Amino acid sequence: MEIIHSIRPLLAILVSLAAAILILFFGKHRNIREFWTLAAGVVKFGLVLSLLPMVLDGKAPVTEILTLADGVSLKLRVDPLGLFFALIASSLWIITSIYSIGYMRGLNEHAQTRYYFSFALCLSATIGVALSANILTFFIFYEMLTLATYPLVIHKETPEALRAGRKYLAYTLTAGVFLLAALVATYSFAGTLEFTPGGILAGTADKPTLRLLFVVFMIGIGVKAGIMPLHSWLPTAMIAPTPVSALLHAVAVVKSGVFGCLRMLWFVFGTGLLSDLGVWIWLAGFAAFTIIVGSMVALTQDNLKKRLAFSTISQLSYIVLGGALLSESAMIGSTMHLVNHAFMKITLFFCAGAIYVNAHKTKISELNGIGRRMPYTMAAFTVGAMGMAGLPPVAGFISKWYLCIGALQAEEMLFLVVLLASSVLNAAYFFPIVFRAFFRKPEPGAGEDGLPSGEASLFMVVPLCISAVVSIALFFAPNVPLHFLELAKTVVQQVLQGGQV
Amino acid sequence: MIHEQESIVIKTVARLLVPFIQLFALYVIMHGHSSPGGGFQGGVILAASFILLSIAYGLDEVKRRFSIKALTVLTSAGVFLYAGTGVLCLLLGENFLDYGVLPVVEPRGMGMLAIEIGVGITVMAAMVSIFHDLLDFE
Amino acid sequence: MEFLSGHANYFVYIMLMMIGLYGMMAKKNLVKKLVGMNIFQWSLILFFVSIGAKEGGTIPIVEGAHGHGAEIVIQASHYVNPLPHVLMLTAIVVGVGTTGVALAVLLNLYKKYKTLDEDEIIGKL
Amino acid sequence: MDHSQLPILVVLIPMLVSFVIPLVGIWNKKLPFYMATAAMAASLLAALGIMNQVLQQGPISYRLGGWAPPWGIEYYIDHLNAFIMTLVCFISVFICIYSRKSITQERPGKEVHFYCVLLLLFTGLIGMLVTGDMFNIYVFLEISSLSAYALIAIGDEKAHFATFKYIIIGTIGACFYLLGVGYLYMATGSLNIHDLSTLLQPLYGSKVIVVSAIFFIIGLGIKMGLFPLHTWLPGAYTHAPSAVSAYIAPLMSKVAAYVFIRVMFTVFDVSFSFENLPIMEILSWIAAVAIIFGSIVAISQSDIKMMLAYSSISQIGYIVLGVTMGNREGFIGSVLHILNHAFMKGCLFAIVGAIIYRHGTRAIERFGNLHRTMPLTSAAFAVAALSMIGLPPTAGFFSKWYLVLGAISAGKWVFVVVIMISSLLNAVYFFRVVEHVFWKPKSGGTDLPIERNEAPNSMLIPILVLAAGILALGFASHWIIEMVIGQTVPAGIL
Repeated sequence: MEIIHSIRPLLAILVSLAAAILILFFGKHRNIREFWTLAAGVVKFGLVLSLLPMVLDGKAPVTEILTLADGVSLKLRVDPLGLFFALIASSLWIITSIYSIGYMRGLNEHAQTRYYFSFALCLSATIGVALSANILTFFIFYEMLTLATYPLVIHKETPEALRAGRKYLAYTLTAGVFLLAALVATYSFAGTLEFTPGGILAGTADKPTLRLLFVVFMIGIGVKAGIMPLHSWLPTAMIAPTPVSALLHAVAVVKSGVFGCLRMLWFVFGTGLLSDLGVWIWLAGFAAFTIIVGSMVALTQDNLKKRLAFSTISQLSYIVLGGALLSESAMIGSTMHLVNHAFMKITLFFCAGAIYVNAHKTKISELNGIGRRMPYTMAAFTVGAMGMAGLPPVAGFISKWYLCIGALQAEEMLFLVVLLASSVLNAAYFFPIVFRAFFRKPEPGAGEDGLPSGEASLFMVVPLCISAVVSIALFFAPNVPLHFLELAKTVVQQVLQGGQV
Repeated sequence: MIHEQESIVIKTVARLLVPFIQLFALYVIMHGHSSPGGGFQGGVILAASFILLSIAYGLDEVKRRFSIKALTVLTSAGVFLYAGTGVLCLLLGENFLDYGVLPVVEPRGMGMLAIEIGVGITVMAAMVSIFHDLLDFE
Repeated sequence: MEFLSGHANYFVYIMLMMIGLYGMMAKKNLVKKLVGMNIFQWSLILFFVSIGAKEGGTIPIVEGAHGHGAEIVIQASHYVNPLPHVLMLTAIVVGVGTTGVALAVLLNLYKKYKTLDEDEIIGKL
Repeated sequence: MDHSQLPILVVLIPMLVSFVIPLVGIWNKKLPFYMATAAMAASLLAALGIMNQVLQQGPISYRLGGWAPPWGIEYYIDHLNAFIMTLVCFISVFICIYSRKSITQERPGKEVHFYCVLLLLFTGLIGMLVTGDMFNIYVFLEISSLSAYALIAIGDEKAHFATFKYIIIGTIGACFYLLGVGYLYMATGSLNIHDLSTLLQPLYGSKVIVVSAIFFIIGLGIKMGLFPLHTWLPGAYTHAPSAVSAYIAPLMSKVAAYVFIRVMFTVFDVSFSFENLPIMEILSWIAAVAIIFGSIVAISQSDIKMMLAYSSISQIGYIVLGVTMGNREGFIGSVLHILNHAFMKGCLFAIVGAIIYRHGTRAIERFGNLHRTMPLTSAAFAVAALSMIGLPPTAGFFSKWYLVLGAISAGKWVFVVVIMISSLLNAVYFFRVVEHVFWKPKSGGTDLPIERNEAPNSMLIPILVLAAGILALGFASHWIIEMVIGQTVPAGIL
């Protein structure tokens, strides 16, 4: 890979930091404040997009900011996997911003300035996570993300929200400490922290130590990725406003977790070392367990957002599973699922938020007949649900297809069964909602007043329709316009080549 | 706490002793640079004479003649005499307290003497004011 | 026995030190604690002075050396080592200062609580 | 004036000014503050000059009175003490500016004496840093301690008792130090640090040396508040006036830690400290216990000053742990932590002082709505708290990074775990405060008034400077290590 020095990766991070300050500054004027949010979103997306041609050419834009320790600097590097994630995050931020405006105004929420401020910080951190060139930089942005998300989680400031916030912090900070220990150990073993396709740890310590290190890494990263049994902060954090949940679950936090997981698996340990150590099977086992159990718990939830949360937990483990299976197709599927799941899940959350703003319903059992009043919203929800279940013509099918092929390639039939079973479970917990919404009459007792007279505001409906359409578009043309599939394939090639060396 | 006492014996003995004590104190201070003794010991002896006075004649009497303000000034002045000598050496281009450069006869001895006097004054004033403060407490 | 007499200064200073320590730890009256602290300090001073002492030694000043040692002071081995003594002068000053501050604090404590008993003061805190 | 006199000036200026202050104070009560600040600023300039000289030419030796060591007192300044001296001067200047309003409000009428004694304390600290003579260190140690006793005694209603406790325990500490000096003197006949380090080489087998090392450790352990000798520390930090806490907490224990490093690594050499004695091993376990103990006790406090005081105990543990690890990374971590912790604790105690100044409370429960009335102070608190927890990119993270690295290089995984647990415990008690400051749900009338009531500028600016320093030090840490701290690592530590 040819390295070129460019300041654009840094700019992409600074844009939303600058926006955060401007937002704080214009806190009293909501139109200006929200203008900055949107403007920063667009500029950031533009910047990330401008990196795409370089990466497709096989170049790697690098920004080295300053040295943090011997041989480790605060360094950004755009490689295909990082760009892949950055594209997802920055594109979804625009949509989420528009949606947030509708949601926050619709509910007349308090402390909106703090909300937009933290939101912008969050996105800076996410892009930082995506573009970091070494584990220390990654860790810095990762912790920044934790902190920036905390005000969002406790936005309501009720005792319950504070409790959720405390739980969130307890989990993520503990994980952070594990990650720190792991990364210091990596540094002292390998002498470098650079993400390298194929890993840096091979041959630096004896096998038991490396296995231990792997466990510590996975505990550190697994909390944000929601791998069971480290997931329990995630449903609790559902107390946050819906756009936050959408962001948390579809884009920033948990995706950073799984993204980090892939980074550690492929760029720190490397495929060769993983199969050498035999630890991949442990991770795959945990992931498979999470997929099944997460889906089953989702079945029992009546709160719509909680159900979505457990669905997230189970879907994220697809990505982890794909990452751990170490076969080419599984890895492609896993990478693709990053983007597919992001768009599908954000659609679902947007729908849940729209229903909440418009009808003040949070329970699934209250949704009878709502599809007749909010047809676009529920149509989008249906698209998302189909995607989750892996049905064509929604993007979820593609990633699941690759994952299944990958499981076959790896000759692990058990995981194939898990994937298929999970699809069935997904269908089982999503389709009843769709069915209720469209085919059941509203409860007679609730009266006609219980349901809204029409759709939520355009600020909300347009974003959710866009994300639903994108979810479908990603099925038909996964390469247009952002070259997601091509990027994913490049990533996997890199990693596998690196692993052989 | 301590007020004028009736005891004529104490008063007379104190009156007789104090000058001798003070003279001895001055001797100890002045000889500090060439024999055992020095500013600190001399200062303490000097202070003892004033303390004896306040025990015999009462604190108020001593305070009238030797006010707190004067003690404060003396405490600082002693230090300045000390540090001033040192700084003078600095200004004359040598290290701090390097008396060799002082423009007097037998500079080492004289420099040391200046310092001993400074120390003596400070110690005396500080001891007396500690004693005053402790006794002044109501 | 020779060991005992040869190291008498050590035993004295350690005993004093222990007495001081005992005073500081066991006494309930704060002034007694302070006295204990002083004994502790003085024991150290004694120790220092004793390590500089020399039987039959004289002061290390050439001109006008007093008394019996005047004719032999040129030889360094006849001096008492003056340095520990000089150091202790400073240590004594420090000790006086500490005692002064401590007494001032005690006066204030007494003014506030009308007692100097540790337990009573803790009870009133 | 040429630069060769800087080592004496850095001590002399504050000392002289501190004696002028009572004189000036007789006719003007306002001037002492400006004089004290000016004196500290002058010392800061001198310290920077020294630093510059040391960086360019290596260690400086200054002979007081022109007597050559080992007879005369020598001021010896190498990278380590130049660095810590600059730090002490820097923090002092800002805390001194900060103290004006605070002390006028808390102890009206005492300003003159306050600044006199504060400068003496400063003189003591700087003196300990510049001097290269063991006994001189003792003298300055006692100067600083005596001034600290006096300053703490003017605190709140419980301050006198806390001060008395501190006097007793502090004096024992100083005596033990002196005893250590005495034994070294007995064995070698020298008091000069560098002279000692050569004279001691053939004597390491002797029991006298071992005993003196133990005395040093006990004495300095008391002075820096190392568990289990810390009992004076919480009361002293808590009940002192807020300006005094903000001055003493970041600096005094750090300078004592410096003396500890000096004694263990310059006077004694590394091979003695680590091989002849099992002491370093024991000390590192003690430090580990201190870290955990301080954090756990801090969690249970409802008084924020008490909480910060216990957190100091655990942070001292970090410093000792790093030093006793016996490798380069750990040592760098310790020295870096001296720097970082001085900034963090100074900032935190200053913030608490500002809160007391405005709202008269230091109970954590009463901090609700603080972010509305004092937004900038709250933000500074958040930064300092994050740094205490050790989250990047604040300064605290980097010292932790080196400490963990040191523990791993030394192969002591237990200490890695200890540092990890401790940073979680830190998170527990700091986020409790942060929660109260920023998000406490309204509950009855105990919250602070909502209207904006920020600390006065003379207090706010030092707080913000220290908070900005915490962030800046984080980014500059590698640079600082390369420039200075890397040079301080004693020979023999790999």
